Amino acid sequence: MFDFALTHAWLIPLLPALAFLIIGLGTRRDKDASAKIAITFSGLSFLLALGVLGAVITRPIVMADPFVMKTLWAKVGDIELSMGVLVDPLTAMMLFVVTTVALLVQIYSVGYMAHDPGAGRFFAFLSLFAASMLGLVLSVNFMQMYAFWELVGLCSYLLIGFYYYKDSAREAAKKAFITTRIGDFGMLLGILLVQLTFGTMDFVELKTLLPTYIWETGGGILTIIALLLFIGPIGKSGQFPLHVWLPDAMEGPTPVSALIHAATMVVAGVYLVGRAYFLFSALPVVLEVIAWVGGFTAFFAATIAVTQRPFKRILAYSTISQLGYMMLALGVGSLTASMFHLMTHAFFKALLFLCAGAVIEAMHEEADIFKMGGLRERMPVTFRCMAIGVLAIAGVPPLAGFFSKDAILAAAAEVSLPLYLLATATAFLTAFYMARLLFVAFFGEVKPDCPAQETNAWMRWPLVILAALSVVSGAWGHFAGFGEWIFYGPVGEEHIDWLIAGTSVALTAVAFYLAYEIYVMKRWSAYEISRRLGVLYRLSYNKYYVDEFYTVIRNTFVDKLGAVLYWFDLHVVDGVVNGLARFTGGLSGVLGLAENGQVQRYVAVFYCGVIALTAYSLLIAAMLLAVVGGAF
Amino acid sequence: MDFPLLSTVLLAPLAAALAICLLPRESRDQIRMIAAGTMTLATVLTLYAYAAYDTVEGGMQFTEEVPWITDLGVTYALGVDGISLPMLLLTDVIGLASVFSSWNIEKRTKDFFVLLMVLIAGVTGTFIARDLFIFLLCYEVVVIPIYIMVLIWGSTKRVPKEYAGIKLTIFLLMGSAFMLVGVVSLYIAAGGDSFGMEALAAAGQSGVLDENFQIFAFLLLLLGFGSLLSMFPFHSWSPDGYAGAPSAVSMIHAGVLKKIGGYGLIRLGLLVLPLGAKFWAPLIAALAMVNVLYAAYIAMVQKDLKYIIGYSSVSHMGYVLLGFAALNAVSITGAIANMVAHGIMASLFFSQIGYIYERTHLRSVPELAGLAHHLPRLTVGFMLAGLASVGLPGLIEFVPEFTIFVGTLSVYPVCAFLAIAGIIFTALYILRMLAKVLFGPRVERFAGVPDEQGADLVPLLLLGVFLVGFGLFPELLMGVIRSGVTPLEPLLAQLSAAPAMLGGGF
Amino acid sequence: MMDPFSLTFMDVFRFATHIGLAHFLLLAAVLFAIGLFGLLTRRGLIPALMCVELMLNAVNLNLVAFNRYLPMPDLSGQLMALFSIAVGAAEVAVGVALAFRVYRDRATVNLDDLDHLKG
Amino acid sequence: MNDLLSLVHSLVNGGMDMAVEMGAPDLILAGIFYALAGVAVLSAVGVVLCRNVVHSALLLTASFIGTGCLYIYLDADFMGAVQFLVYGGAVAILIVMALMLTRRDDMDHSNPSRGLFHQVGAAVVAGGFLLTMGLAALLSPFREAPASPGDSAAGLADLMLTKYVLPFEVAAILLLIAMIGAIILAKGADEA
Repeated sequence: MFDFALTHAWLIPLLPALAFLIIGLGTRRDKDASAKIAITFSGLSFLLALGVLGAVITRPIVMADPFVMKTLWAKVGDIELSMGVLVDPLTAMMLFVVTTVALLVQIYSVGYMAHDPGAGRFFAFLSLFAASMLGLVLSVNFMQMYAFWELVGLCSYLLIGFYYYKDSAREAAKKAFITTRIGDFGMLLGILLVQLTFGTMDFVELKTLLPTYIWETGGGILTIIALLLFIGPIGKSGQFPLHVWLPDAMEGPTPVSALIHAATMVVAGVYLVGRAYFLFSALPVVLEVIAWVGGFTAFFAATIAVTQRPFKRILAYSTISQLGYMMLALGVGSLTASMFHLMTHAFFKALLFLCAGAVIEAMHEEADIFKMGGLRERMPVTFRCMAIGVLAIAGVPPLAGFFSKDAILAAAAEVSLPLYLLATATAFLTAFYMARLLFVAFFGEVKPDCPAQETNAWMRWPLVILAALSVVSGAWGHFAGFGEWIFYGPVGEEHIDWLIAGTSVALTAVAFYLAYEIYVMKRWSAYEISRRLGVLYRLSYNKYYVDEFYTVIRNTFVDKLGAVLYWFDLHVVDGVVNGLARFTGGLSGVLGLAENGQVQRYVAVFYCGVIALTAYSLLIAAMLLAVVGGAF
Repeated sequence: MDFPLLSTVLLAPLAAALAICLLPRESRDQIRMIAAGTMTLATVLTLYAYAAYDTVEGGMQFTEEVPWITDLGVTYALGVDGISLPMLLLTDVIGLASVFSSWNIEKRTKDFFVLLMVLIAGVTGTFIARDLFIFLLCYEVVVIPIYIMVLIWGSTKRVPKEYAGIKLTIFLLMGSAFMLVGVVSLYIAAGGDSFGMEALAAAGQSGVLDENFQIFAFLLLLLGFGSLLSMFPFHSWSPDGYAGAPSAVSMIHAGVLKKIGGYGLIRLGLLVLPLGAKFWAPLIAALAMVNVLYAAYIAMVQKDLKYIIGYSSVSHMGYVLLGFAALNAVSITGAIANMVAHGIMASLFFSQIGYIYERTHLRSVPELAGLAHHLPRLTVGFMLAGLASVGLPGLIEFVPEFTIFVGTLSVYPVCAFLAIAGIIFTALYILRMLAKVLFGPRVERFAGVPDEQGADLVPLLLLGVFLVGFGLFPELLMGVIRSGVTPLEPLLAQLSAAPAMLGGGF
Repeated sequence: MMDPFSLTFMDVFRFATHIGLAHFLLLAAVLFAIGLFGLLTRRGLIPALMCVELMLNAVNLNLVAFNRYLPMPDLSGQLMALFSIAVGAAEVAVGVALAFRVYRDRATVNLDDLDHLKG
Repeated sequence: MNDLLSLVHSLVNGGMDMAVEMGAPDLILAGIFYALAGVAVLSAVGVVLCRNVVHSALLLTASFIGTGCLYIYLDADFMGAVQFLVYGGAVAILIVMALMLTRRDDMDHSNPSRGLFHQVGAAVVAGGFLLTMGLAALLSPFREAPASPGDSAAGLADLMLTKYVLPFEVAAILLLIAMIGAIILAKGADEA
C-alpha cells in the first residue's frame, strides 16, 4: 500500500488540481458542493502523502538515495524539460506538513467562509494553491520548481486579492506578486546559468556533477549562481529587503494567511535552499550571506512586531522573523534544524493565524488588539489554542518551538557568536511580542460593546488538532530522530545543549514577565515607554520606512522614467516618422505644381519628360558612336 | 495527399468573400454564418493538418505545386513545415476568433466581412507559400483591407483613425518595399530562374550568394521584416495602429500579421542569407533588448488599454528578435514558439478589450473600474491573457520565454540579462492594468453591462483553450516546431563556429 | 554621319535637293511641334483636339515615310498608319462627343475651367 | 478634247524628259516636296494661330490634305486616299459640327489663346521637342533602300486579311465601340 502511494505520488498535486478544475468549471456557484469537493480531494491527497511518508520510513528511502519518477514535458533543442516527482525524507515531511495544514485550513474555511458569496471561488483557489505547492515540493529539477514557484505566486496573488472589491486587497495582491517577481528574476537567471553551466537542471544529476565541477573549476561562477538563486527565496520567504509584501498580504482572508503566508508558501524559499543544499553548502561565502540575511531579517522583523497593533500584522512580522530563523539555520549549516523548525512553525503559525481568524471574525473585522480584551472568557477554546500557539512560538518547553528553536540556536552558536547573540535577542523579542499579543487581546476587562462569541465547530476542530500538533510535533521530532532522517552531510547529534536552552528559556520567562507587568498589571505605562524610546519607537512603528523608500524608488525609476521614455517615443521616434511624413507632404506640394488639374499642364510635364528621355538617349547614342568611331 | 488541403484553407476565405459579395446587404445573419462556417472549416482542416503532420519525417508536407508563370520561375507552391504549421494554426484560430469578435458589427456588415475574409486569406497565403512571389503577393493582398477597415470601422482616440490607418499602411508598405527590393535582388543574384524558397535557400547555403551581397540583402530584409515586427525604432505604427483599428483587425494584426516579420526573418533571412544574418545578429540583439525594456516602460505610463497592449506587443516582439539573433536551435525554437504564444494572448486581449469597448465605449484605464463585479467571464479572459503575458507556467507563454532565455543567455549575456529583467516590468504594467480595470469597488454605471455570452464568448473559449492547452502540454507545440528547427541545426552550428562580424558579445 | 563643322554649301544644297527620309522626319517633327504648341496654348477644348489631330498626322507621316525609305519586305508601316488613322478617327469621335457632353454639363469647353483632376 | 489631253500629256512628258535631260529630276521632286510641306506646315501654323476657330478648322483640313498629298508622293496612294476621305472629309466635318454645337457667341474671338507666359513656356517645350527630334532625325544613320514598286492598295489588302487580320478586326470593333460610346456620351445614357 505504501508502494502504491509512492508510485502514485504524482497524484498528490494532481488531485487538488482536479478539484480546482471541477470547482472552477462546474460548481463554483454552489458553496457546499465546492467545499465538499475541495476537502475530499485534499483528504485523498493527504492520505497519499501519509502513504508516501510511510513508504519513506518503511522502505527506507534516505536523503542520499531519493525515489525519482519523471516524464518529458517539453523538449527544446537538445534540452529536455521534465516534470516528475522526487521523494526523499525532506519531500515526505513537506508533503505531510502541506497536506495536513491545507486540509485543516479547508475544513476551517467551511466555517469561516460560510457567509461569503464567493466561497466557491475561494475553495477553487485554495485547491489550486495546494496543487502548486505540492508540485513544488515534489520537483525533480529547477525548472519544475520555478514553474510551480510561479504558480504558488499566482495563487497567493489571487487569494490576497480575494476581496477584489477592496482597494487595499487589490494593491496588496499586486505588491505581493511584483515583489516576489523581483526575486524570481534573480532565481530565473540562476536557473538559466545552472542549465548553461551544467547542461542539466535535474537535482539528482547536479548533485553528482557538482563535486567534480568544483574540483575542476573552483566555485567562482557557482557563487554567483547560488547568490542569484538565493534572490528567489529572499522574495518568496519574505527576507529583508523584499519582505514588504508579506505584512500587506494579510489583506487576504485569514485562512489564506494561515495556509499560504504563514505555513506553506513562504517556506518555499527555505525549501528551495534546502532542496539545493548540495549546491549552497559547497559555497562558504553564500552560506555566510544566507546566515546573515536570515539572522538580520529575524531580528529586524521582531523589532517591528513589538510595536504593531493589528492582530494579523503582528503575526505577519513574526512569520518573517521565524523565516529568518530558518534561513539562519541553513546559513550556519544545519539543514536539520531549519527543516525541523519549518515543520513545527507550520503547525503553530497556522494555529495562531486560525485563532486570529476566529478572533477577528468574532470581533466583526476589528483587527486592532487594543480594542479587544478579555476574550479569554468569551472564547475559551480559542484562547486555549492561542495560548498553546504563543507558548510554542516563544519556545517554552516541552512545546514544539522549544526543540526546533533550540536546535537553531545551538547550530548558530557553533558557527558564530554574533549570529547566536542576534538569534537569542530575537528569541527574547519574540516571546515578548507574542506575550503582548496574548495579554492584550485575551486578558483584562471585556470591552463593553464586544460582540465576540465562541466560534462554530468547523472552525474549532482544526484549531484543536493544530494545537495538539503544536504540542507534540517538537518532542516527537526530537525523540524520533528527525536529525537522522533529514540531514545533509554528517548526521547531526541529537542532544540539547542545556546552557543554550536554559538561557533562552530564562529570557522567555523574563519576556513573559515584562509583558505581564506592562499589559496586564499595568505597572508600567506602555505609552510612557514608547515615548521614552522616541525615534526607535517611531522607526519600529513605521516599519523603518522601507515601504516609503520603495515608493520613492518606484515613482522615480519606473513611472517618471516611463513618462520620459514615452515623451521620447512620441516626440523623437514618432517625431522622425511624422517629420518624414511632413517632408514628403511638402515635397508633394512642390511637385504638385506640375499637376494643377489642368490637362495642358500635364501634357507639358509629359513632354518635358519625353524631351529629357530623347536627349538622354541621343547622348548615349553619341557616346556610343564616339566609341565605335566610323563604323557607320 | 490527394485532397488539396492547403489550397482549401487558403481559398475558402476567398470563396466566402465572393459568396458574401453576392448576398444582399440586409442578410446579416447569413453573412456572419458564412464567415464563421468558412473559418470553422479552415480551422478544422488546419487542426487536422497539425495532427497529421509527421514530426518524425519533418520537412514540407501537404505540398502542392502548379507552375504558374514559367518565364519567371513562379510556381503556385504550397506546403507547411514545422515552422509554418504553427503559424497557419495561429492564423486560422485567430481568424475564427476575430469573426466572432466582430459578430455585432452594425455598420456595413457585408463590406466588413468581405474585407476580413480577404485579409485572412492573405495572411494564410504568406505562411503556406513556398514561393517568394506568392509570399509577396499574399502580403500585398493583406495591406489594403487593413487600411480600409481602419478607416471605416476604426476609432479615434489619441490620434485620428485616419492618421493611424495611414501610418500603419505606410509602414507596412515601406516594409514591403524594402522586402521587395531584397527579394528581387535575391532572385537575380541566385540565378533568376526560380522564386522557390527551397531553391533560393539552397543557393544561399551553397555559397552562390557571396558574403557582401548577403549582408546587403539581409539589411533590406531586416528593414522590411523588422518594421513589420515593430522592431525599435520602427515600432511606432503598432500602438497607434492597434488603437485606431477595429478589434478584429487588431487581433489579426497583433496576433498574426506581425509574425510574418519573424517568420520571414527565419525563412528568408536565416535560410537564404545565413551570413547576412550572422553579420547583423548583434545589432538585432541590441535592438531587441531596447524593444523589451523601452516598450515595457512606455506601456507602464499608458492610459488607453489598446496602447498598453500595443506597447506590450512591441515588448514581446523583442523576445522574438532576441531569440532570432542568438542564432541557435534552442533560441530559434523559442522565438517561433513565442510568436505563437504572443499571437494567442494578444488576440485574446484585443478581443476582450473590443468587447468592453463595444459595450461601454470606454477604453481608458482611469475610466474603467471594478468590472469583475459585473463581468466575471470577461474578467477570466483578461486574467488569462494578462497572466499568460506575465509568463506564468501552465499558460502558453512560459515555455517559449524560458526557451528563449536559455538559448540567448550564453550568446548575448548582457542583452539577455536586461531582457529577462523585462519580466518584472511586464508584471508591473499588466498587473496594474488588471487591478485597475477589473478590481476595486463596485461601480454602478457598469451594472447594466451584460457579460459575454453566445458569440461573444467564442473568442475567449477558443483562444483560452489554446492558451491553457499549449501551456499545460507544451510538447504539442514544441514538438512540431522542433521538427521544423532540427533541419537548421547543421547550418546554425556552422554559423556559430564562424566568428561574429559586427561587434559581437553585446 | 555629318560633321557639322566641315559642311560646305554644296553639302547643304545636295541635302536640300535630295529628298530622303530625314526630310520627312524633320517635317513630321515640325508638324508635331506646332501641334504641341497649339495643344499647350489653346484654351478651348475643340481647338486642343484639333492640335492633337495635327500631332497624330505627323506621326502617321513618319510611319509612311519609314515604310517607304527603310528596307521593308511589305507594307506593314502603311498598315500601321492605317490603323492609327482608324484609332485617330475613333478618338475624334469620342473626343467630340466628350466635348459636347462637357459643354452640356458645365456650359463651357474652356480648359481652364476643367481642373477636376486637381488633388 | 482628245487633242487637248494629248497636248497636256505631251507637254508634261516633254517637260519631264527635258528635266531628266537637264539632270535635275531630283530638283523637281524636291520642289514638289517643299511645296506640299509648305502647305502642310503653314496651314498647321494657321490652325494654331487663327483667332477664328472656324478658320482654324478649315486650315486643319488644308493641312490634312497637304499631308495626304505627301502620302502619294511617298508611293502610298491608298493611304493618301484614306487621308483625304477620313481626315479631309469626315474628321473635318465632325469638328466643324462640334464647333457649331458648342459655340454661341462671337466667332471672331472663338479661339482664345493663353497669356504670354504660357505661350513662351509652350514654345520652349515645343522648341525643345523639335530640337531633340530634329537632331535625332538628322543624326540617325538610316540605311535607305530604293522604293519597291507595287500596288499599294493590293499590298495593304493582302496584309490586312492575312498577317494583320486580328488587329484589323480589333480595330473594327474599336470603331464600333467608339461609335456607340460617342452616341451615348453625346446623348446621355439615360436618354439613350
